[in-house]
Amino acid sequence: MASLEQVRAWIDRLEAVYTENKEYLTELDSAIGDADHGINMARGFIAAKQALAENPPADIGALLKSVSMTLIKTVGGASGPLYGTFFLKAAMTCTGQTELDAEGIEKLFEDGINGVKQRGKAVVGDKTMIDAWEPALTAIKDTRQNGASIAEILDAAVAAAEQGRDSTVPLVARKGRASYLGERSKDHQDPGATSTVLMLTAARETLA
Amino acid sequence: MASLEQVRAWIDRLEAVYTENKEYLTELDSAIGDADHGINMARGFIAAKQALAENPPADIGALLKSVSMTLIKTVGGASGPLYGTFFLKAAMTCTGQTELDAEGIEKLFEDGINGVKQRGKAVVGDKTMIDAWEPALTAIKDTRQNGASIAEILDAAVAAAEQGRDSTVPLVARKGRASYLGERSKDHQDPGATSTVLMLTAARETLA
Amino acid sequence: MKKLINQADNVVVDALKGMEAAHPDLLKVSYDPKYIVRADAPVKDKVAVVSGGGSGHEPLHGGFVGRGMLDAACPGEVFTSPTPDQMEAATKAVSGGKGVLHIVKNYTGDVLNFETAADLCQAEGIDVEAVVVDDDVAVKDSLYTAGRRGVGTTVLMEKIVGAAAERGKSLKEVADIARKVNAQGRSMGMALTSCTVPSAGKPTFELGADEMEVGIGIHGEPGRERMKVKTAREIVEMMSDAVISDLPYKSGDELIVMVNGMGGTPLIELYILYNEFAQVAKAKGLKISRKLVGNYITSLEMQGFSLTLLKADADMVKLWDDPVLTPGLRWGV
Amino acid sequence: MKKLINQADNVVVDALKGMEAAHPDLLKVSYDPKYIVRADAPVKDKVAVVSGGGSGHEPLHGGFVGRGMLDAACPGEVFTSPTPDQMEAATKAVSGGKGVLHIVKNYTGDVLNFETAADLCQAEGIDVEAVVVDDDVAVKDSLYTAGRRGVGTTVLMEKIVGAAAERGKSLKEVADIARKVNAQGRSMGMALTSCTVPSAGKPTFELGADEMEVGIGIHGEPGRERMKVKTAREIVEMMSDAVISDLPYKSGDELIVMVNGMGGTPLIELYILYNEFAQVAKAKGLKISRKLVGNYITSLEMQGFSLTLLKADADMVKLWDDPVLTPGLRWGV
Ligand SMILES: Nc1ncnc2c1ncn2[C@@H]1O[C@H](COP(=O)(O)OP(=O)(O)O)[C@@H](O)[C@H]1O
Ligand SMILES: Nc1ncnc2c1ncn2[C@@H]1O[C@H](COP(=O)(O)OP(=O)(O)O)[C@@H](O)[C@H]1O
Ligand SMILES: [Mg+2]
Ligand SMILES: [Mg+2]
Ligand SMILES: [Mg+2]
Ligand SMILES: [Mg+2]
Repeated sequence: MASLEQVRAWIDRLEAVYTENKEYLTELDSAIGDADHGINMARGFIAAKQALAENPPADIGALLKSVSMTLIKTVGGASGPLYGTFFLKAAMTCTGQTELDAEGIEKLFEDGINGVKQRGKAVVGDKTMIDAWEPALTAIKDTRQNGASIAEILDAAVAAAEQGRDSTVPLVARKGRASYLGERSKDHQDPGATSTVLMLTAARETLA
Repeated sequence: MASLEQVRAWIDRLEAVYTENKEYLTELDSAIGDADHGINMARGFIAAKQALAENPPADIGALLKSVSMTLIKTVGGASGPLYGTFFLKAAMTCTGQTELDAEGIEKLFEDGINGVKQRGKAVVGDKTMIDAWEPALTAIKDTRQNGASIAEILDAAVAAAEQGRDSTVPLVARKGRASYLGERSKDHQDPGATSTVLMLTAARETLA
Repeated sequence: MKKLINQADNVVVDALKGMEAAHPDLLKVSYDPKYIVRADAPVKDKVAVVSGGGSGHEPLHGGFVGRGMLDAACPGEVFTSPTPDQMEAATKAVSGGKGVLHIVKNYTGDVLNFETAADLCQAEGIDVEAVVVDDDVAVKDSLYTAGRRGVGTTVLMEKIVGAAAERGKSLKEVADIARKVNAQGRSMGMALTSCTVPSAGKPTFELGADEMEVGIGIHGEPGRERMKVKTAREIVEMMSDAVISDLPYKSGDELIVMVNGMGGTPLIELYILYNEFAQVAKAKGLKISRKLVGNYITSLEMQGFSLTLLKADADMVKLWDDPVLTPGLRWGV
Repeated sequence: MKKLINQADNVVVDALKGMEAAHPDLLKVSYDPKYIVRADAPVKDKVAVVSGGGSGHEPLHGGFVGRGMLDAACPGEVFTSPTPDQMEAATKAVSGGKGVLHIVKNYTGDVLNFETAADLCQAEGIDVEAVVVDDDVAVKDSLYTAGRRGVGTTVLMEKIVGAAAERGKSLKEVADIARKVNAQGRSMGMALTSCTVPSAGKPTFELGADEMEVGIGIHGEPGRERMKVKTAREIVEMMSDAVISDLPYKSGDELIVMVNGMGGTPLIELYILYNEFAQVAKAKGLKISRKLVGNYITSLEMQGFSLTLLKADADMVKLWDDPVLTPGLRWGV
């Protein structure tokens, strides 16, 4: 079971992870975007962590909702509404809950990821964070059906997302700012897919 | 005696000299001015030579007047009016003449140089072209009084001007653009004093 | 990185304070959330026009707030779309009861954030329409991608649409004019040097001492092609060809033209470029009715320029000539 | 050297052609000799105001030709004073029978060339008065040197004096106002980077990656001091101190203020700087009546800015507010 404290630890961990990877993600975004993805993510999760510290929510739904609202208000850019939607949809499946079992974890990611897909209208192969989210979702559902533990589920999600992230390198972008580059977007790793892997890795480290 | 043709050769020679020294003079002006002295002088004498070719004047006065007018119209900056005045005043002493003896040469430079002094109001030690002109004038008058030839007179003028030019190096500028630098104008050779030496050297090579 | 700033993370707020201090007669600034509204907002019974986007493009958008142009602008962080709470608050602050138009440059972030804001406003009973600007011919247009970027036409649209709103037109009419401006406007940009995002601390891209990037975006996004520097004439001819052939603009068309500096380009160069474009236009039979030559939609300190053409009928030119009173554009008052 | 030009030797002519093409309603251009006059010149029974100087400072001076400001401007080569034949021809072209005022920035070349031009004009019966601007506090003032450079106050003078002439004042009155503006105006500039004179092909000076030059001239002349880069706040405080203590400006004084970009400085930075100055002014009890924030007297693509203060009485402010219709400054029309 993942407790409210663990979910809170996930967000706190993300603040550290994105602060550490701020330059790296920005570097990736310089090549095919506008050099702000790391700055955006770090700003957003610093604020999200702080908001939780100031008003500690009593259940996981409220916590994820707080994260969502903070991200929407502070990140901006494309990633703000997309990650904001992830946490908003995830929050809605967890309303009132203080712990999540494997099924709860599955639902959280399923609704969150579907929210991102609907919001951004990207599909696998467009060279976006969806290239990491979609295989992660498949892995989560497959392992959960086979009765896996939260740790096993998230291990599988991270592995699948990493593959998906790596698969973005040779692609020509069709969504987001990198799509303006056409052929020149090839041979670069998508910053959003990279930040998604970091999000899942942190989940693995805190929720299981 | 210096003939009309020799005076014309002087101007033609100056066109070559300033074109050759365009970068050198501009370099000197970069250090304590605005990086245009060589460009200004070359532009002026290319135009002066061309004007003489298009309308060959019949006497030395007319020739020097043409040079003066062309310099005033094409050089700009501080050096345009100053060298323009030199040739204007020099022209007035040579009106209608087709050759100049030693006394004529003395008058040419005396009136020309006095014109520059009145126009620019600089004195020796201000770190300007006057630091070359003034000792040259003294040398011209001294040698002429002792009955020297044109060649001897101009040899003395060049030698005195060179000393004067070198004397500008340690000075703090008090006139012209270099004066804005105050103490920072020290340890640089004045571009205008340098172009004055070149003018006298060309005179020595053509008028004697 | 050398910049005339205090702290990289404070540039937007510090600049907003400067705008507030400099133009109290024209505009008011809110800091939490961040937005700028015209001094007399809300104007009753007038469609309000709101825009916004990342900072670093000044005078766009904040410099175009004022009578006859924008009612409000929402500044994001440098090169980062603003957030829905800013847009929602700005929309409410200027809503005069006749509806609000959102002018959105076509970047995924801007579009998504403005969408959320529109939803929030509509939920509170404010009639909001959004028009997306996508005029950059450097980017291939396609249904399967994010489409074209919104660049220079935004400036012309804000002026023309602001005038239409000032004349009392309805939200539908104002939005229709905006869509027409977008349909008839095309742009392309180029750069000699990169910009440096303050928080990133180093240039977004590197160009060789003899290279230029053609088709650059206003956020330093790479362009169509990197090539050796050419003369102003060659560059203008190349860029004019791309822009003119896209709509295409045809002999006899009347144009509003903008030769826009990217922030670090001296005005003497912009006039040299305008001269070259005027000659191209003449050769092609294009008539330049109105023009702007200067810095209007910039990319921090980038050296370079963009060319924007707008095919303008008599009505558009009339709206163009209407009075405007903003920090960045002013005439007729 | 990367520039958006055709040939280094043609930048002035090419830019003049661009101005002529862009502003046929406001001005006319002569190429031999080179000068720009307002479209309706000569204006009968009005004192004509003529200025000029090296090119590379755009919009100064050509961009300030038009109703309510300059009658004519004479552009020299880049950073090189124009020549007397230009000034003479321009003066004749705008002389409306009530005398002509020459506004001269205090550089030996400008002063000498304008002197010759004035002599030539006076010989032909045109009443000419010259006013020299020498407002740069970075340079020590002394009877024994060339004195102070003329910089930012020139812009404010051209506006105010142009309005006075437009109001029909006599040559003596107009010249007196010009001298008063000069007496009450002070400026200082700084640079983060050098400019590059097109014909020279390389930067006039080199600054380290963490250095700035304080007290820079508008031709890239070295300044008072080279030092490590500081924050906008520290720089503005340092420069304000130098400028304010010079006149000195005192608590209660009303000011017209210009925060001027050197050509390569983005507007977002100029607003950050203006914010800092507004705070300094408040602390010192100085009242800012009017202000300009933007690029008005530049130094090609140099990054940096200058600060100009003018102590302005009510009459000056009235002249400031009078209509002006030029490419570079426009209001009231
Ligand atoms: N339509 C979309 N759907 C999903 N992800 C997207 C979409 N558009 C962009 N992204 C993701 O957003 C990332 C960029 O985020 P960020 O740099 O923060 O925003 P911006 O592009 O506005 O500067 C991209 O790397 C990509 O993964
Ligand atoms: N008042 C003056 N009297 C004599 N010579 C002067 C005076 N002012 C400047 N000069 C000379 O002019 C030279 C600079 O000429 P130039 O660079 O062509 O003009 P500018 O300084 O206007 O750019 C200086 O090196 C100096 O010798
Ligand atoms: Mg980005
Ligand atoms: Mg010089
Ligand atoms: Mg961004
Ligand atoms: Mg000069």
